[in-house]
Amino acid sequence: MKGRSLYLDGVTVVFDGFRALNNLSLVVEPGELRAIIGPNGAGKTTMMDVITGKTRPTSGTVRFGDMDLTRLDEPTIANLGIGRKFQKPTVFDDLTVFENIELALKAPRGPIACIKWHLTGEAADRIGQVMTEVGLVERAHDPAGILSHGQRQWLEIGMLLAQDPELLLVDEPVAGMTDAETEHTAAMLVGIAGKRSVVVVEHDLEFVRALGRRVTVLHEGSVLSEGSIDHVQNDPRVIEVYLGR
Amino acid sequence: MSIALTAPPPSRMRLGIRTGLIIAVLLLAALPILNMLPRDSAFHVSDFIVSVTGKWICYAVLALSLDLAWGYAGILSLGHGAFFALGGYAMGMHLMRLIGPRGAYGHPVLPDFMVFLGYTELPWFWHGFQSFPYAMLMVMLVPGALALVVGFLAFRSRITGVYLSILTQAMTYALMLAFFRNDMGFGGNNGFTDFKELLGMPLGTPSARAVLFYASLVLLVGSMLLCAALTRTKYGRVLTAIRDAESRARFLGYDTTRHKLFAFVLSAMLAGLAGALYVPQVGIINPGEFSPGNSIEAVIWVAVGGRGTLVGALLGAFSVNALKTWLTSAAPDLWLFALGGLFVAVTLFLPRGLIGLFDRVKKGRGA
Amino acid sequence: MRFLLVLLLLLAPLTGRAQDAFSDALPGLGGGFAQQAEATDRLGALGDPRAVPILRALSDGRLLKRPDGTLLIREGDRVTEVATGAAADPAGAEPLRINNRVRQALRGALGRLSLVSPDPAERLAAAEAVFRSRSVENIPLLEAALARETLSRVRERLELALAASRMASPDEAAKRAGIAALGETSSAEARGILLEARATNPALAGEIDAAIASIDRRLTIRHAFETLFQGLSLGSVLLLAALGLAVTFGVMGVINMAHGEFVMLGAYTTFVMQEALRDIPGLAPWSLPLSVPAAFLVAAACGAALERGLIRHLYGRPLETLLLTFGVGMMIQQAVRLGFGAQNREVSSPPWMQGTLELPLGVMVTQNRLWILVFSLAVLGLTVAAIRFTRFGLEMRAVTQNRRIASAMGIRTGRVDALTFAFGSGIAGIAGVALSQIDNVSPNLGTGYIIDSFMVVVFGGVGSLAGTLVGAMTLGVVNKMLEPFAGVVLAKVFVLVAIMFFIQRRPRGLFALKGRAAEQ
Amino acid sequence: MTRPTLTRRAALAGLGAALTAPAIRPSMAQSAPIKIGVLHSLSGTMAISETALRDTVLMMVEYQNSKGGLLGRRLEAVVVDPASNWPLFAEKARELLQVHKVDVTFGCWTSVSRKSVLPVFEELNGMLFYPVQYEGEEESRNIFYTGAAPNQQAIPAVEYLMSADGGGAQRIVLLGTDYVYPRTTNRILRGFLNSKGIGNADIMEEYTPFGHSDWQGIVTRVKAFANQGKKTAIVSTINGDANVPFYRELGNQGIKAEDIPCVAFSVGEEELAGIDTRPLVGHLAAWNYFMSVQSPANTEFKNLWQAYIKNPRRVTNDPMEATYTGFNMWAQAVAAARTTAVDAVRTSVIGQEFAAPAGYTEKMLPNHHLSKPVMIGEVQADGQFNIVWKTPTVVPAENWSQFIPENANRRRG
Repeated sequence: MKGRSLYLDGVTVVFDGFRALNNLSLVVEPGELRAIIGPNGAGKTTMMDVITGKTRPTSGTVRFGDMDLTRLDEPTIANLGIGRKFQKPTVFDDLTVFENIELALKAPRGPIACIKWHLTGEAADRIGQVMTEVGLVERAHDPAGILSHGQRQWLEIGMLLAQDPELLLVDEPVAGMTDAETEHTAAMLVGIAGKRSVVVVEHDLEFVRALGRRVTVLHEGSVLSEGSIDHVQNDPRVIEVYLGR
Repeated sequence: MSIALTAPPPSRMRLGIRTGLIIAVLLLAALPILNMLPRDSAFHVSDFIVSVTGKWICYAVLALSLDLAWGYAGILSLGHGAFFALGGYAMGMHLMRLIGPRGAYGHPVLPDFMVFLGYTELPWFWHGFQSFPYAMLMVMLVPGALALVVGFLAFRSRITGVYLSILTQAMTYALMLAFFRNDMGFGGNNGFTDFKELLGMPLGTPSARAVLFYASLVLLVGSMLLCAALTRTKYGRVLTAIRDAESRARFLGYDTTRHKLFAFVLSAMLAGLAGALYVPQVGIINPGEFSPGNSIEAVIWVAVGGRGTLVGALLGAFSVNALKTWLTSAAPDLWLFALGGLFVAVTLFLPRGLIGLFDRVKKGRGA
Repeated sequence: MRFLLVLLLLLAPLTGRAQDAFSDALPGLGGGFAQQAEATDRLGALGDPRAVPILRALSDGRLLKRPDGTLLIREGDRVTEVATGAAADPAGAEPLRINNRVRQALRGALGRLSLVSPDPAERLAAAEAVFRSRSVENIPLLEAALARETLSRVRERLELALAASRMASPDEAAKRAGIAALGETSSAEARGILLEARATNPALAGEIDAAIASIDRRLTIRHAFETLFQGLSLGSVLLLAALGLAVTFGVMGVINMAHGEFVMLGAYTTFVMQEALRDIPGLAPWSLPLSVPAAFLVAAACGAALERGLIRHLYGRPLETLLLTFGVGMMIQQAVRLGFGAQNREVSSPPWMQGTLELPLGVMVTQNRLWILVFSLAVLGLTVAAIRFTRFGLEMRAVTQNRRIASAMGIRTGRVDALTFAFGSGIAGIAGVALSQIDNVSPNLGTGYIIDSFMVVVFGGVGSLAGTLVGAMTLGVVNKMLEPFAGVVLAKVFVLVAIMFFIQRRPRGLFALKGRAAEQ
Repeated sequence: MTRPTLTRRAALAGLGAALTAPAIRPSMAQSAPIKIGVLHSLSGTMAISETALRDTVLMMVEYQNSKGGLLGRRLEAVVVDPASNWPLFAEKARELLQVHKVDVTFGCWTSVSRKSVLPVFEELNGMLFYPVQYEGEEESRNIFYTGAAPNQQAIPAVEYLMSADGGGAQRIVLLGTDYVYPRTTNRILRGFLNSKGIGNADIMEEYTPFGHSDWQGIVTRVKAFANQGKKTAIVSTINGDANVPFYRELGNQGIKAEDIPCVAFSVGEEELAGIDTRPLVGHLAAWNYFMSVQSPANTEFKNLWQAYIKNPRRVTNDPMEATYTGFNMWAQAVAAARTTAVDAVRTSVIGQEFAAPAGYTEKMLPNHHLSKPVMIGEVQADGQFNIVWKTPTVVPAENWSQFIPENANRRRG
């Protein structure tokens, strides 16, 4: 797979005079797994919104390969191969687990295509594979609305996998998970990286440490520090931001 | 793995509904035949019942179309009556052109209202309506085009929920005001009446009533099958997904504007067809059909029946209208209390409508 | 008729020669419409002040005629004979009826006769009446009146009346003076007089045209201001109707389709107050102001009942609330129809809300509209104050912004919800008091305002009272500006379509809350 | 027994309601009552006008029964509510005729409601008495029109305005609600005015929607139009609810009847009951009946009404009188025909004469319209009308106006 890199340069987002992102620059190479940490209000979610087209930057460039993401809307960006998992798991409650993954499965997305679409054996296999991967085979025909919190997180990750994206944006994937689940998730994300680029936003430093990759610290909308987990943990500015108040 | 490969088995509930529907359709289909029986027969059904049921069938199609937009795609249109009325007007224009020189003033081309309002020639948009295929095309195209424009602008700007409802309400209100103007060339407040024939068949005869009744029934069954088939495809699931979490669907790569637009336009066309069959049966179309209250009532039929189920829309349209027909005669001063009370009770106690009630009772029994 | 003649003959020796003409004219008042008009003209020309009470009585329907033709005059409970002044028995006497022709004559005659009245208000009215009746004979009267008159506003009117009367004079110079004086005004009536004169005086056409052009310049400005006022007035009605909705919908997110019915209840409260206070002398004139708190309370109580009884079960489901309140609206409307009847109810306007007020530049504004404009701004001010500066307002804002935290801080959110909804409904009730002054008090009153109200709130920006104000006023003014060109209906349709397009551009309205908070 | 599932029953529920309805069909006993259909809106926008007509019919039914009914049979009213909804009018008309099998129907107010039920009455050969003044241009063998045709209201009123007594108007403002009655009436009036030498430059015509409430702009424009040096008058065909705000604006902008008289064709005692009439004294209305008419028949009518309604504030008006007259003519025709059968009564109604409360003997003409007197009344401070002019004799109705040129080549029969 010929990978594309994600490239943010000088991105600024202003809401009503408040600078949610301030001249943020960041590069994620193909196949890289990048963790992003930062205190509340550091601009992590806004950064994801900008990449996925939900929010238009006030100024700056956002590119994926040679595509200018600031001109595209969410579905187009998603179809370019950028998948996103939300902080609060959002799945389609009225649909079953199977159907949720079916919708995420890479396929033509237009209305007519959806009407004509029928479940091929290949597609069913792929859905089964994803459900196995996230451990939800048993619940295939249960509506997603009745799943537990952890299962919903898994389902959403499964949907992300079914989308077969080139770049995954994962927002706090282990919030509310048990330790075992957290470990499993970390392992899985590491496994995914390499084939695809992954950006993980997380509070949980232990989890970030478990990932063991390059870390970016955001603060007040711009990059405060970048490097290995040990490097950033010893960075006085980071200590100041995390502990100083 | 096999469990994942198969689609879920149809529930007993669904089968029950299907049988019920088939019986209901057969019973409906029998009405015009029973109407032909001698008057003193115990099974004789009066013209009134046939004509009023024909009207309800058209309402049921309107409810169905609304359920597709609201129950599945989450577009609560408070202006669906406008599509219904536009379809009706297109059909009305055809019927007016068919009157020809049989009008009171004997003008070969102009309808009566144009003659006494002093028109000297037919306005341009009236041309072509003498042809039945053209009129039928317009019955679907005009509501469809309006839905396309309004829907495109609204969905593109991410106008959803309450805002969309108010917007569509304003749409039908503006149309009502516009159609009330006599200068528009649509007969103003009086609209169109005094139709003579359709497809060479004189209106107001039992056979014409039966033909229109069956045409409506065919439309109803056809729309039901279409909607049911559509909602069972992946497209139906995409609509449900959009309804429940639109932004999630967008991040999955679904261009929700296009999907909603498709459903909305289709729904508007169905409503237009319903309106087109409604007009020759009630014998009048006028701007009152655009009144916002009518559209809200249609939403209430769906809510009473149970939204997002298709069958609920039919159930609601038939039961509320039957109740209204009965009460406006049985309790002319009090029927608004009964109907208003029903709406309140259903929203409070039956959030899933009558269908939900049956469901609950059934579950209660099974347990 | 013969009897009358005999009566006149009997009376004649008792009165002098000047009084002969007076007494001769009197019986004509009891004749047919044409005779009445003629007799009135004669009495006016005589200039005898004794005619004033008689003509007033005829104008007010207090002049009675016995079957034998005797004219009687009623003053309160006292009935006297016109000719003798002796007390008389009104039994069998019928009040004399008049028509517009007689009314016109009466106005001219009374005007002429009261030019010398000691009451300045009467003189002003007289000048106005003479201006309208304009005849050559008035010229000397007006000149005499002007010589005595000291009050400038009465002088102004008298001069105008003089100018108008001069137009009827055969004297060229007098006409020229008249044209010049009329040309100085910004009065549409003066323009009418000039136009009329133009047809009969081709020699003066040039001067008349110049005078008309000069009036037209001022009239254009005046009309611009009047259109602006009318737009603001329409805006104030929209504002009143929408303000309650801006609270219940804008702040609480509840779609209340019964909002219009609360407005209607407010109007009916005004009616009930008027009837209840009708026979209480001290309070009767105050029934309208007193209706404001009463309507607020009635509508607020209904609102609170609706919220506590029904709506609170549906929070977070705005669309269901919409359907529920639609049903409630149907029931309220029918209940009022059964209780009060389907017919319109009469709510009369107090004197200070009737008539027209003349502002500088000759701009005419109707008093009731002006009051409603002022009233709507006052209600807006109070609403803003209640939300900004009271404890209740603080709690309301807290609950709106974060229900859970507000609750954790000890705010009883249920009570705040009920109060907020009652508050919004109460404002709707107040709107009903104002609408009772310009619209029908009927069960359908509210239906006509509900959609406009929603449009105002959405256009202005949900949750922003400033937006509601600007939205309402903009819609009002734009509507009135379009009206002369497009007609009433199309103007409204254009405005609706424009709003629909505007909402596409700015889904959150004029005064949108921006940023993250607004995204939810 | 196989138990049907509940869902199946659910699907049948709507249908069930439809099927049980025929069971209501009455069994014809020997002295079955004569059924009188009452088809007036009791809710919605038209309830404001139509409820009084419902009451009038009910009053007449009660009164007729107190006199021993008709043909020895009792009268029974069947009241339905078509709710100001025009298709519902057609449905209810069919229900009255087919389900309740009424012998005669009194109903409708607006033209559109009449147009909506007309095909039903023709198809099922029913009989409808329509009591409201209307635009004419219609004729149906199943409808009897007891209100005025345009020549019995509009044209005499305008003639009056142009006369010396009426003020000698030379410029006319035609204000109306935008629907067929004002449009047609104004077209007829324009033809009439042109024939009297008033050109189109001296005619202003403007239409407003139903329930229009903001009259500021229009009244201002009327004032401007009136100040062009010619005596101006307003002819109002404004309907229903819109009148109250219109007259309020007229009063507040100081338009006095002496300067610009306004004659209305749709404003009667009932409408004035909702307005403070003191500023409006002298404005006019043209009708065929006023409550203030002095005649023994009117005294009887008003007494009957008060005895029935028991509310001194409730007034009588022209459409009520037309309902009353129509009912009496129908009753006379039934008595004469000795049956309620529609065809027999139809022939027997024509030529019936009745001493109407208007103070004249009115007659049902072969064109199904009445000959009626025309009266012009001035508004008084007490909300009543002072009759300032009336025709010396009754005027026969011309439902096809001579001022509409197309009527020349109208198909007859």
